[in-house]
Amino acid sequence: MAIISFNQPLKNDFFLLKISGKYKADMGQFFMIRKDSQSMFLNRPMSVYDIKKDGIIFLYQVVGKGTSVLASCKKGDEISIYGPYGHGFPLNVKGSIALVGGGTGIAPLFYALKQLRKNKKLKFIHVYLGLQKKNEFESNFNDYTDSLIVHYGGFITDYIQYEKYNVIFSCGPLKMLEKIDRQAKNHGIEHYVSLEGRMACGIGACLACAIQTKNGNKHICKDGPVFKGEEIFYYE
Amino acid sequence: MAIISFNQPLKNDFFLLKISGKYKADMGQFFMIRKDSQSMFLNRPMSVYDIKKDGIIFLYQVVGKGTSVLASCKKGDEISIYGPYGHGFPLNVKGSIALVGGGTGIAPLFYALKQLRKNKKLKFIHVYLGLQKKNEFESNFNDYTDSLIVHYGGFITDYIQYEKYNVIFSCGPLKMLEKIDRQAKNHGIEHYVSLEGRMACGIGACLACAIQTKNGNKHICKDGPVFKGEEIFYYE
Amino acid sequence: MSRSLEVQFLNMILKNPIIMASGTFGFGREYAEIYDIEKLGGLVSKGLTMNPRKGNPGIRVWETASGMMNSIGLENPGIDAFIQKELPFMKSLNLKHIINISGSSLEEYIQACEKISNENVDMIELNISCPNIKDGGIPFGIKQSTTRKVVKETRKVVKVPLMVKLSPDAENLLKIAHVCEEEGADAVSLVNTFKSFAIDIENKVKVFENTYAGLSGPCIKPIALRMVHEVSKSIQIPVMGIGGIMTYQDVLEYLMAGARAVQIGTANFINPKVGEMIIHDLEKYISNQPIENISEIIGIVD
Amino acid sequence: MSRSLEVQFLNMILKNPIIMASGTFGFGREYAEIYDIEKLGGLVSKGLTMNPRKGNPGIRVWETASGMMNSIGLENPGIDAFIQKELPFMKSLNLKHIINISGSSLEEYIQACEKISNENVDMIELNISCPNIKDGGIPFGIKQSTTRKVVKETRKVVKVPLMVKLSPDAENLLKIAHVCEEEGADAVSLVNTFKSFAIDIENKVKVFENTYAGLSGPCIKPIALRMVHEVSKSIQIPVMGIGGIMTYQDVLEYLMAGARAVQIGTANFINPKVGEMIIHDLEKYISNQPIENISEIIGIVD
Ligand SMILES: Cc1cc2nc3c(=O)[nH]c(=O)nc-3n(C[C@H](O)[C@H](O)[C@H](O)COP(=O)(O)OP(=O)(O)OC[C@H]3O[C@@H](n4cnc5c(N)ncnc54)[C@H](O)[C@@H]3O)c2cc1C
Ligand SMILES: Cc1cc2nc3c(=O)[nH]c(=O)nc-3n(C[C@H](O)[C@H](O)[C@H](O)COP(=O)(O)OP(=O)(O)OC[C@H]3O[C@@H](n4cnc5c(N)ncnc54)[C@H](O)[C@@H]3O)c2cc1C
Ligand SMILES: Cc1cc2nc3c(=O)[nH]c(=O)nc-3n(C[C@H](O)[C@H](O)[C@H](O)COP(=O)(O)O)c2cc1C
Ligand SMILES: Cc1cc2nc3c(=O)[nH]c(=O)nc-3n(C[C@H](O)[C@H](O)[C@H](O)COP(=O)(O)O)c2cc1C
Ligand code: FES
Ligand code: FES
Repeated sequence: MAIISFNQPLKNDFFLLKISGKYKADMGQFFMIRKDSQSMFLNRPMSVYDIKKDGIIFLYQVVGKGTSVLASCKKGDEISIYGPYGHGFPLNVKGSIALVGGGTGIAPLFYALKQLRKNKKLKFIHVYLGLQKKNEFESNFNDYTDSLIVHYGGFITDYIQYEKYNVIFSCGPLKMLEKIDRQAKNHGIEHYVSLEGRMACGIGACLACAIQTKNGNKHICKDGPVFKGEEIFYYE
Repeated sequence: MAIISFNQPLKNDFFLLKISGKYKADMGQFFMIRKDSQSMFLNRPMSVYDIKKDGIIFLYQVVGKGTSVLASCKKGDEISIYGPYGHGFPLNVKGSIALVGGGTGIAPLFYALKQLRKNKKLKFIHVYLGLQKKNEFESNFNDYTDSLIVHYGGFITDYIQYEKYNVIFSCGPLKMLEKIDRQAKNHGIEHYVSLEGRMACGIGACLACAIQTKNGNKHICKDGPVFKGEEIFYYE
Repeated sequence: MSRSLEVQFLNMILKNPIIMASGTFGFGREYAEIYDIEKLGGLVSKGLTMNPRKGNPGIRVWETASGMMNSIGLENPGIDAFIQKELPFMKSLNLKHIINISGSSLEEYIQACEKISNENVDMIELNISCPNIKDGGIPFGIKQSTTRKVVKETRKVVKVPLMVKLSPDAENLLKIAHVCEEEGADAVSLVNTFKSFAIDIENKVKVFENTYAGLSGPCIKPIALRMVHEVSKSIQIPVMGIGGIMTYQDVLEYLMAGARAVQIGTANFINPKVGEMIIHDLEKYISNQPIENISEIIGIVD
Repeated sequence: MSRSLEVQFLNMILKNPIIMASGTFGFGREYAEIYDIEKLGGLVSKGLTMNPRKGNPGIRVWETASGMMNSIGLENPGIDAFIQKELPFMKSLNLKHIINISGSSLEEYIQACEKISNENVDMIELNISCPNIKDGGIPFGIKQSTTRKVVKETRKVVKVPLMVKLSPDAENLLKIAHVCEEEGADAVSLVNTFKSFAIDIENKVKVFENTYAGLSGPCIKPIALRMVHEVSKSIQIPVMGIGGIMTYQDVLEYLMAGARAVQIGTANFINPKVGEMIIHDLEKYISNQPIENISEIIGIVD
């Protein structure tokens, strides 16, 4: 059990949730969290948005029962948290990179951005965010990126200047990831995607989160959530 | 849904829980309360300990799962509360009266004491409390009673000066109530007992809290929780 | 607006598909003091037997994870006292009243049904989960043979619509439902409580004097919903869905699974105004849907 | 101290009665990274079939009130790959390993059992909840006839202890348990998941492509405990209790009801260290009890 330091409502049903304690995680990894409630039995997977000395921060949006329960949390409430789980984005990338996030898929990119800043081999890092509406957290990215493009409504994928990048990290709706992957292939870009899926255990034991890949059944929680784009989007 | 103003731990697993809002109740009535938690499905009956302008106060002891959940409540938490339910102690009593409480049975007596103070026909009100160990709430009774006798361990029933009273209100373990009732009968005292019982609905619909009385099956939540002693303790 | 929640169940027009389940709503009096129960589609009386019953001794309810067990033991005033003291109140309400009948022998069922049928009630719900004392205490509704007997014989004396309430402990629920249909039941309702067990580990004894008790509440919903889905796909007579309904979403699941109306039990204990809340939420739901009447979603999921 | 939790189950001495259930603990590798799983009494492998299986498409898990539904569809690497890649790890652990076997035809069961029995595993758990494709997809464990066939035939080829895992959906659970005993099963474990249903009301479609799915978790405990109590009072062979165990108190209920050991499933998903926690709590419990060994409470409640 850990204690919530804040659970700040943002626009459009987004929240920033901070849980106090010492945490370590690779970028793109996730934690399983749960608040005691009749309406929430299973833990919910949440990507690391940021890690501070005294706590970990998640960015989430209310989409159903479980996230509604999270939204009702207050400073001082107890919360269960397990992790970090999964395999995140590769640290050791080279050249220029774009991070592309859509909706709640934006969450892991902030922590990724901050981690990538430590990678001196990178020429520049651009961030593309697609959202339904303007929100408060976007500006946080400004402090760490060389260029921030935010688009509201429509498709963020239409704005990516693929020719500029050697590597793309993306996270968001499957449709978005697929679009990017097609372009990435055309441009010879190394593409890593972070996937979502319904989970129960979060560690590879229950096989709830199976996905068919080029290399057979994989489990998002254990083999991912980050995969090479080509492993997920392929033609049989 | 109501909001908790405080949930103050006292000694020996007792708590004082205040829920904000406007409440009205007769002495001896109870409310059904529940905190959202995987470990608490049914509401729990709790007698009114006190009512203030801005909220209602309960005195409870942790004895199991449900009361443990209550113990974890904090100021600002949401809680469900339904009531007031049941039939309480009679207001229109005369002469001298003793209130006898054992353990958590003490809870309804504080509110009863304060209500009885408005009854100008009463000569005096004595309070007897039986507890395992010393606690903080006992002294609250001093402000309203003509005499307060508190006994730790053993049987509070051994200390009651029956000859002094026309009426007794008692609440606590059944054994205690029965002992008092026997003496009350001997001394021609009008005896009212407040009973406890496992409940589900709290209003007389589920028939969970049935008790056999001289007048047939009764339901503690609806016909009680306060009964005439002679209705409960009788010889068939 | 509320008109769009109207459903037809046999010959009855219900204001909405929300009916309060037997044993959880008394005869309506207690809840009538808490809210306007005439908003409801209907209510089922607590289980009645020919003769008055005191119910079971000992602990009668026990909390479980998202549910509760009960062993009330059919405490009730008996048919005669009911007809005299409670039925007039139920009939005076502007909602459909269903009378739940139990018995521990075939004869008792027949007698009780005959008597109550003569009172021209809106519907009888036959609770076949009661143990048949002649049959070693096995509930009538477990086996096809005893089910057939009790439905056939009561049908002969019941002149009002007859709905049989199925036990989820039945050996073969689909066959039992078919038997009810064959023997002339007008409808079935399901499910009753699940046979279950609890131990008081402190004292190392069983909790209930009767050993086993009935489980209800949201914990059973996924199983009950499966049963309602299976049964309503395999018989022609209408089905009333019961089990663990707490919210309007639960109601929608039952309707989409094939129930023409639902009953709400345990939820009344958790929130005494749950009926009012659910009807309000259903009204809101339907006003945002591209349908005119809630009936349009009944059985929509194969 | 931990010695006092030792229980004997058939010929096996378990450090404690806590065993991790099939399909919820993989082959132990994942949890071994989280805590010292050799503290456990044992573990059951995920369900294995003769040939590798990809499992079911679509949504595989769904949350319910105090429980979950799953439709994993027996995704597994097949017996051969298991023997090569996973069994050595399981055998290397200082705890009892039980291999869970499934099949969609009698032949598949026999083949898989024979193969795995030759590996001299500690025990085989026969999962008879799998649909028998030759029998219209009705699970083997629903009817006595198919149960008898699969137990009889696998018994012939299994040289290690054979435990049959019963389905709570069985038509007559006590008779099924008797059949297992008669046909030479060394033990039974119960229960597997309950057949259940869920609807995605937003899209007005069933949640699971396979229509029905299996319910597990604390919601089922009262029913599962009743079944364990009934079965263990009516057969001579030992019973392993399964269903909704989350705490040491739940374990005590199962033991008092007659189970000689228990399996923990869904709880592992809620708290990955639940096994360690429960064993710790049991140690504390027994050190405060006037008994020397936990076995003394087994079946203590009539
Ligand atoms: C590895 C991983 C990391 C994630 N990180 C974040 C994050 O940082 N911020 C964030 O807001 N969300 C994140 N998600 C998604 C988040 O877990 C789901 O939104 C949440 O579980 C929904 O729970 P619910 O009960 O509110 O929704 P439900 O009522 O269960 O469902 C509402 C909607 O959410 C979808 N959904 C439900 N569960 C999942 C799931 N596990 N994955 C994807 N979609 C789901 C449903 O299909 C439905 O459309 C992540 C998911 C994964 C797998
Ligand atoms: C009308 C009424 C008024 C009450 N007022 C108060 C009060 O003001 N303060 C207070 O501390 N307690 C009061 N109680 C008792 C309180 O409701 C129980 O202690 C509580 O429900 C126990 O819940 P639990 O889950 O913690 O205990 P459980 O885990 O359910 O049980 C623990 C112990 O409490 C006993 N118990 C459980 N439920 C009840 C119950 N409904 N009534 C009596 N004993 C029970 C059990 O037999 C067991 O010994 C009152 C009870 C009634 C019926
Ligand atoms: C306390 C209690 C008493 C009940 N009494 C009866 C009864 O007398 N007759 C009957 O047919 N069903 C009875 N039931 C079963 C309910 O009507 C209903 O079928 C069951 O509780 C499942 O619905 P639920 O999960 O909404 O409670 C009773 C249930 C409870 C909880
Ligand atoms: C995700 C999941 C997968 C399961 N897979 C199997 C399996 O392969 N074989 C089997 O016999 N039981 C399987 N089960 C059933 C469990 O072993 C157990 O019997 C059931 O979940 C009840 O226990 P619980 O309530 O503690 O989870 C599975 C259960 C779950 C939740
Ligand atoms: S969530 Fe259990 S295997 Fe991925
Ligand atoms: S608690 Fe339901 S009748 Fe008393």
